[in-house]
Amino acid sequence: MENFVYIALFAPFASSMFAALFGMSPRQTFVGVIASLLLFTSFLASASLAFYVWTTGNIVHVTMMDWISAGDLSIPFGFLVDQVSVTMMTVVTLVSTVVHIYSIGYMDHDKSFNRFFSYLSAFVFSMMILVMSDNFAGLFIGWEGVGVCSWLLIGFWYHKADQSREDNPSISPSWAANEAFIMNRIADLGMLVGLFILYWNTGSLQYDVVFAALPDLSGSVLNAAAIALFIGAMGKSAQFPLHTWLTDAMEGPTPVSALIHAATMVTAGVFLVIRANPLFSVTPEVSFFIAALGTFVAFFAASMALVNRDLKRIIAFSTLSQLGYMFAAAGLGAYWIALFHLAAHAFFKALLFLGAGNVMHAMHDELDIFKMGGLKKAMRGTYIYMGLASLALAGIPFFAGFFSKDAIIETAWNEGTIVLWAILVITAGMTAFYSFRQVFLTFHGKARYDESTLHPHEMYKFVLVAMSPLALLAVVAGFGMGSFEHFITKLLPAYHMSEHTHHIAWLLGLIVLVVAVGGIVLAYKKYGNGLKRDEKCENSFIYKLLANQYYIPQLYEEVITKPYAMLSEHMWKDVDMKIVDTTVDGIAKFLYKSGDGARKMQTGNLSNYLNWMAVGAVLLLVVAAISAMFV
Amino acid sequence: MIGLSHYLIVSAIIFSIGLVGVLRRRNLLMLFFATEVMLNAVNIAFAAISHYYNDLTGQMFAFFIIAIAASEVAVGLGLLIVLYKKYGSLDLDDLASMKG
Amino acid sequence: MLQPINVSMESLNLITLAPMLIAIAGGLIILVLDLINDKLHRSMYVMLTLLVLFVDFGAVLGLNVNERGFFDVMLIDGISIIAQLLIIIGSMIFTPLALTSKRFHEYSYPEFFAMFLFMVAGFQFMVTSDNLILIFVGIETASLALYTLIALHNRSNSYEAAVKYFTMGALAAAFYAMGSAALYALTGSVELYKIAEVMASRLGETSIMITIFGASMLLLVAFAFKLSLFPFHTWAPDVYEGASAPLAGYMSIVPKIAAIVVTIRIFGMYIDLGVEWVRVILLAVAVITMTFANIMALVQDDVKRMLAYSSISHAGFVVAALALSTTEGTTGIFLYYALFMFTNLGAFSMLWISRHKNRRFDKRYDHPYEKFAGFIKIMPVGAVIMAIFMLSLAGVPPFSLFWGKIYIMQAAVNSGYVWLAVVMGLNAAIAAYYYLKLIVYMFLMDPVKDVDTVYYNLSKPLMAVIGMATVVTIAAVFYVQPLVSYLYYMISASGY
Amino acid sequence: MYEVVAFYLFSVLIIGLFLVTVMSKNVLYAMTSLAAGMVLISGFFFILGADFLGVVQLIVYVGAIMALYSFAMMFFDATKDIKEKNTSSALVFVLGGLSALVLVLMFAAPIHSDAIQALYPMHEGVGNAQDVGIVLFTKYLVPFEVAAVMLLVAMIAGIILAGKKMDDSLTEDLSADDEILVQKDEK
Amino acid sequence: MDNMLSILVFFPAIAGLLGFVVNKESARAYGITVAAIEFILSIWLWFSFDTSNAGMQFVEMIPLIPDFGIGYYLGVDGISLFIIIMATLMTLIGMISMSITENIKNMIITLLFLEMTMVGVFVSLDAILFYVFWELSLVPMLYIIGAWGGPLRIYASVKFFLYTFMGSLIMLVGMLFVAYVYHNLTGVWSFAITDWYTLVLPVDYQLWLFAAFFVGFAIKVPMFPFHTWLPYAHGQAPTIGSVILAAVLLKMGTYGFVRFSLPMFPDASVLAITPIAIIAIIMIIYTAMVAYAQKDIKQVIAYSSVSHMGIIMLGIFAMNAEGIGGSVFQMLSHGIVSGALFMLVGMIYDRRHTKMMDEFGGLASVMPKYAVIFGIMLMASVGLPLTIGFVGEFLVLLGFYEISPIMTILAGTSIIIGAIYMLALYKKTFFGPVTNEANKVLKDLNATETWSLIPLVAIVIWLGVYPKPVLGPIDNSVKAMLAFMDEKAITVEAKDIIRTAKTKIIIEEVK
Repeated sequence: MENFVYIALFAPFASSMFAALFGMSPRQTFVGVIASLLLFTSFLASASLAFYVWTTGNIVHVTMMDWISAGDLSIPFGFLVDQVSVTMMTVVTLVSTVVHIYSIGYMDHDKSFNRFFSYLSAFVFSMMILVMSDNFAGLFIGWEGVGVCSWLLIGFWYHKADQSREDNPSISPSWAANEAFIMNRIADLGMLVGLFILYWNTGSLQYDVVFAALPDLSGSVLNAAAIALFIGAMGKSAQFPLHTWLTDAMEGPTPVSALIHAATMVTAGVFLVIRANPLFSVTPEVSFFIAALGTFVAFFAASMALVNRDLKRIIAFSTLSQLGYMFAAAGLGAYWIALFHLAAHAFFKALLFLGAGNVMHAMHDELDIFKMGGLKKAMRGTYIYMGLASLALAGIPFFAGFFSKDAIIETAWNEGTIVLWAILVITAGMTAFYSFRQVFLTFHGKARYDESTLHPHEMYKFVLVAMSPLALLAVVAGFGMGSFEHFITKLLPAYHMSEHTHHIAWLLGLIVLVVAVGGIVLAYKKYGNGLKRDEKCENSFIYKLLANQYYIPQLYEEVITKPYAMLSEHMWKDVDMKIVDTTVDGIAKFLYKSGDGARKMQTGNLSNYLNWMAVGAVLLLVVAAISAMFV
Repeated sequence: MIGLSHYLIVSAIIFSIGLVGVLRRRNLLMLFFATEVMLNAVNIAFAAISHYYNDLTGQMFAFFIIAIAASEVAVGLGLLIVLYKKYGSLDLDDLASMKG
Repeated sequence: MLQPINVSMESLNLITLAPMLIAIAGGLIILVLDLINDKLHRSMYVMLTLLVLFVDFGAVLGLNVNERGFFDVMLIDGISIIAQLLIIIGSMIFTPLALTSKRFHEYSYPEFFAMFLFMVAGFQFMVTSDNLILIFVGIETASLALYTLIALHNRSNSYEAAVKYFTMGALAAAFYAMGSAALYALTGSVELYKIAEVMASRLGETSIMITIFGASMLLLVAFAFKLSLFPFHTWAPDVYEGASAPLAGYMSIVPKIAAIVVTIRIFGMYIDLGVEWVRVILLAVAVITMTFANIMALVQDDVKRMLAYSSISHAGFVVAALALSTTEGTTGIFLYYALFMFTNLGAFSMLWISRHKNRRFDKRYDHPYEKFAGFIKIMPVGAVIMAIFMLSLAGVPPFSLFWGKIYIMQAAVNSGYVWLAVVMGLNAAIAAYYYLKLIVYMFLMDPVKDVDTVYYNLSKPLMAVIGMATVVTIAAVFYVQPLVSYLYYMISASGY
Repeated sequence: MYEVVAFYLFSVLIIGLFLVTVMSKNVLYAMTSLAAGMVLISGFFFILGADFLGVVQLIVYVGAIMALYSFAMMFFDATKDIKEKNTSSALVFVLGGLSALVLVLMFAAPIHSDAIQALYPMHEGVGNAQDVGIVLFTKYLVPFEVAAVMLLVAMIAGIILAGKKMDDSLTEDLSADDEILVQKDEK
Repeated sequence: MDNMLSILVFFPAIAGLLGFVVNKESARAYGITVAAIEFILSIWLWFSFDTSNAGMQFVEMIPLIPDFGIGYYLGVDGISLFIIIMATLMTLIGMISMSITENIKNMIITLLFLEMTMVGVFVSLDAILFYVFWELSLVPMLYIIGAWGGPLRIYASVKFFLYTFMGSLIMLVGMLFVAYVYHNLTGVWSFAITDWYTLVLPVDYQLWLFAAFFVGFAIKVPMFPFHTWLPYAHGQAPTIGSVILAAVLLKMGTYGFVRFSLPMFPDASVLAITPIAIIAIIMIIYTAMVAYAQKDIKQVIAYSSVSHMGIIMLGIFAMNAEGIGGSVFQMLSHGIVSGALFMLVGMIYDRRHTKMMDEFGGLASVMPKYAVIFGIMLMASVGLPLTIGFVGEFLVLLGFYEISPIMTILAGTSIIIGAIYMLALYKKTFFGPVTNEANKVLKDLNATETWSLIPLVAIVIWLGVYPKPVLGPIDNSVKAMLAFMDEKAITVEAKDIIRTAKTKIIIEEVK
């Protein structure tokens, strides 16, 4: 099985390197094909590992080599394939394979086609390290690796110029890339601190050693570690207040959004919480905070999605919102449910994004859903895919999202956190509304674009075919919930609804369903037949607030970015140049000036010299006389 | 009675007079006079000490001081002459081409 | 009635006089030769002088340590031998510098070389006696000759320099005489060993403290003048500027070695007697001197004047070592001068080879910094050598002066004067600026004009002298050990 | 008693004469008073029993040195009043006063000690010149000879410096090379 | 070969002397060959090095001034070994990539002498010898900056020289005092560092001496507020000067702390942890912010150097093997990375004769290879895992966390603000449309440039992925040093804070 581990891990790496070889040459289709094949290989290896773990219940643990060893610290490159990681591996490789194939079509006309595959595969490699590592440091490699790859991919179209925030809320791909990287880095610091706490208290960064040592640690240490790690998770998973980068990241090519900003990278935070569940389960306060923050973000993001006009941003906000759900579940202790929702969400969200990519492709990169409409006819396949994905997202029964989301909401009830439950329910309604608002505005009604110049057409066939596994999974994944629970709870703590909740589960489900369907109906009423703009509503404060993302990006710019730049400028010009350097030069100048002053003593006039001599002599004599009196 | 201190004090006063001369004279020749005054002051001291200690060393010293004074005058006058040829003046204030 | 005096030749120990007699005889021979034939070329006189000095050197080497001679007037102790050797070596380096490719006024006089030898004899007398009279006569012999040598360069600056030096020297002589009178009054003797004895018994008399202190200060004025300590240094820059470059270099070393020996004898005695106050004054003067001279050197526009101020600063450095009054400190002084001699004379020789008869680069100065701009492009080897001298002066290891510096600093640390070592260090850092300034001009700037005329005065003998100085400067690390042990042995043998 | 009178008389006279030397504007007055002061100093020497020294003082100072100065004075044509911008500032007198004060303090201290034994005592009944001669030609023979060399140096120095050869300077004389260079500059 | 180190030190110097004879046109080839041989020698040194032995190896000892205890005493251990290799490597690569044509012969000779001093500093085990090389290294650098630098070159070079010179003189006094104390206690003069190690000094002595050494080292590092010479030096220096300055010369300061301050003054070092950590944090944050405000690419990297040196300083005072080992590793990493970055800036400067960011933009489109290598170095500079930059930074922060979590968090902000200025630089220079006409015709890296950078890229990744061959020996020696410090410390606090590793270390007798 070890070989499969390495194949799963290094096939994407090989793919990346292979594509990189052609990174500077013009588009070569075979690069994409080979990359996709290698990814598929990785998927196959992951799947067989999954099968192996599933059937035998054994876990595979390999150590490749030492990485860092200094002092008592020893970090190997070790890889662990257990129930959790194998789930992630399978999901990641599956979605990425689809995205790779999709990209062959989508990036067809891009001159940096080869480079794109190199980045994309590198990303998958990082993600695989992240999920497979058997220690926190290895996780951190992947953690940073995905950060860099996302930087590369968001900034893929680096040559675009900066725009003002009014014209483009994300300013430019390169700006968005930097924002993403830096936001992530802020969180990474927290993560690092978490690592340090764990190391100095347990003497290792290996999961098994760390977790085994947890019971001996004091509450404050555990809390500190949990908080620090969660800060790390907040960055990757774009939790409030580090969320702004995720929507700006939509500047990247759409396959990137599908892969990174929906299915994989952003779930890393959730993965971390799940992975470190032994830690989080002994820190109930932190866990509750996670749940509360998750719930808040779920609602918060959904609210912004309600009014957004940008196709990709709506989906990004929904991602954010769903990540909130996952954190809510994980925070409430239902780790396996969180993981299940993570997997299910990966499928339908990737599908949604890829569908959005098709739309963009057809609309020549137009993203404003107010300028779309009526695409149903031209793009039937995409319409079906996106409809299915939206249904799954909205949590309509028997689609994947229904099972997982319902379970989360049920958990919230079960834990007695009624407020969280209520918010999650309302959010479910909002989710349904904005998903279908977007579907209706895009596909239904009349065309709002200039039909004389734009002739929307469907994506390549092979792309649609490639998307089909995702569509299939978006529909059926939910049915695997039971067996998944059985499989995963060998590792993760099982979570059982209490007797009481169990009794009213159908009622809870019904409430959610009603709210969700209500959302869809509302969306249909409003947008089913095309766009009806409501000036009054659009001018209302709430609408503007939501449309401007609660003015948070502006706030960050005003409170952090600009003052930082200003402070830096002052530090340089006023402190460094005017104080520090001037002091140094001042000392030199002082010496030089005193030399100039002293020079006046040397008048060249002998008489003065004689005076000096006499002064010196008399002074010495006087000093002698005075000191003689004190002897 | 006149003691050693009396002579020494006279010597000190004359020495100081010489010093004042050195300080205030701007004419080189006059300045040399002042240095002679100082050396003579020292001679008085030596002779007096020699007398009161009944020791000849002081007289020796005074004797050599006279010799030194004579040599200095020779060299000094030689210098004065070349200087005067060059500058046409013995004023110290004219003698300040090097400074700083 | 007086008894007839019987003096045995052995007790006179005439050998102690031999070195000076050789020098004086050499001077007389030159005078006689000039009388016989006045067409002889200066090169002959130069070589003759060298030979005399060589014999002189041999005579000094042959002396035994700690001997007295000639009614105890002569004193051959360790520092006297070392100082004589250094004086002779310094003179030997100086002499061939007369063999320039251009003719200069002073070398047209055979008397120049005679006077030079008399001067060397004067310095030798200064260091080989502890009798204040002989010291005085030695000082004056040497000084009067030196004034003349300066003036013989024969241009208005040299007269001015000579007159300034002479006048201030006369004043200093008066102070010396007065100081001696005071000591004589205190002890009834003018011989230092005797003075020390009597003084030790009189130190308890608090009422005469003022005289004891005052006497030391009067003498300090005289030697501070010779050593160019603040505020008695004012002559130094002008005299160095007015004198020819080799003589200026010579003046920064040999007279100072002679003066420092006497200073060690007098003030070392004071400090050893426990007059701590004198040490404090010496330290204060030394510190002020090195700092003050350094900051003045910073602003100089002329390399020679800069070197003059730097020499003053180095003198301060050395006097600080003197004030320690330990064997190591004293060893440090001589080690320092031994190393400083080659480097500094080398540096002045470099100025000498670049000396023009007219002031081509500046109206006022012979050696403005601009003259050396881009020297590396004109004369790479010369520039490198000059840079090595500068770095050595700045105390950059491994060049010679660094070893002298750390030896003295170590001596300061060993005597508990860590602050002094720090002050020395900081001063070295300030000093680095002006040495560096020349390096900057030579290496980092472009030549101003007439690139081919900088090394105007170069000749083979000068090249030999400079080459030797360079080698000695660079290879210091290899001979410091034997040098230090020799010096240390000689100095500790004579009880300093 | 006469010693006291002589001492005070000489002291006052010498101080007065030297003050004239130092303060007078006229070279002639200055020189004359200097010479007179020196003569009086030799008087001190005679009082103090240093007869030989007194004679030497008269011969060397008054005879030789003053004569030299007179010649020099004639050379410089300095009989007329010299215009000096004398710095008769307070500084000079403060310094002079202070030095006088301190020196007087120094010498007014009870320096004289009977414990001090003369190393070269004067002998009773022997003339001062004889005494001096013996010490000078035994103990101080070396300084004496060195003083001879010093006088030789001074003589040579005086001759060379005042000599004609100094009128033209080889140092400042532009040799042929220099002239070529000057021409090159002008181009 | 017992005299391996002497050969290593003096080979370049002798080659430099012989270089005077070499023809101008061939000087460059000569220089590269010599540097390559020197590099191979240093690699050979590594292979002959016994990695399991934590003590000094290849020891040579010839008394120079025995009366004074000054000797020619060389040796190398895990801490210095790799810095030497880095020095030879950077000299070689710097020479290969050098674009200077004016006075090339002088440059080559100067570089060879500089190489001697650099190697000399790191192999000296005698304090005076160390000092000799330390001071001597200033001279060639002065010439390099002053002769081939920018418009303010003279000011910059003189400032560099005087500043460091002043500091080191204070250090010299410290050295002399140690020797004095050693003499007092043992009756023997010695400047051998290994002898000094055995001195157990009272705490107040330690503090004073620590301060004296601190001045010398801190200016060289350079630590805030003694850092202002650095931006000038870098800003004005030619590329090769910046490369060597950043890669090697700055390391002399931090190396000094490891070689002298820690083992000689363990108690004072422990007492100094807080002040030094505060200064280090100021360096890290403050200079990173200043770097962000820069308009000149080279200045950004210059200030970033200061920031990174802050990390190194912090690690040295972590007093545990993780931190110190990490610091030493970070020295290498910073050497390679900043060296490469300076080379990269130099390459663009050669093309456009400007280093201002405003002049650029969109270079990634015009010069993709350049952009890729710059990007890799950038990522290494911000400490991305699997690049060389991460290992050191991670270990330093990890190590210092044991001393003070709060300070570690503050210092850890370097990973954020480091990213801020570096990414801002990258964005302004490489991203966006190509607006400036002059940039549209820029040529991408040529073969020489590429091949001089490739080895660095390879090292960046190799040591990022597999640092063990380097980190192992470093770790060994650091552990030995810590064990020794712990044994030597006299105060209880120091013994508490100095954390010895649990693993056993082997120290063979020094010959």
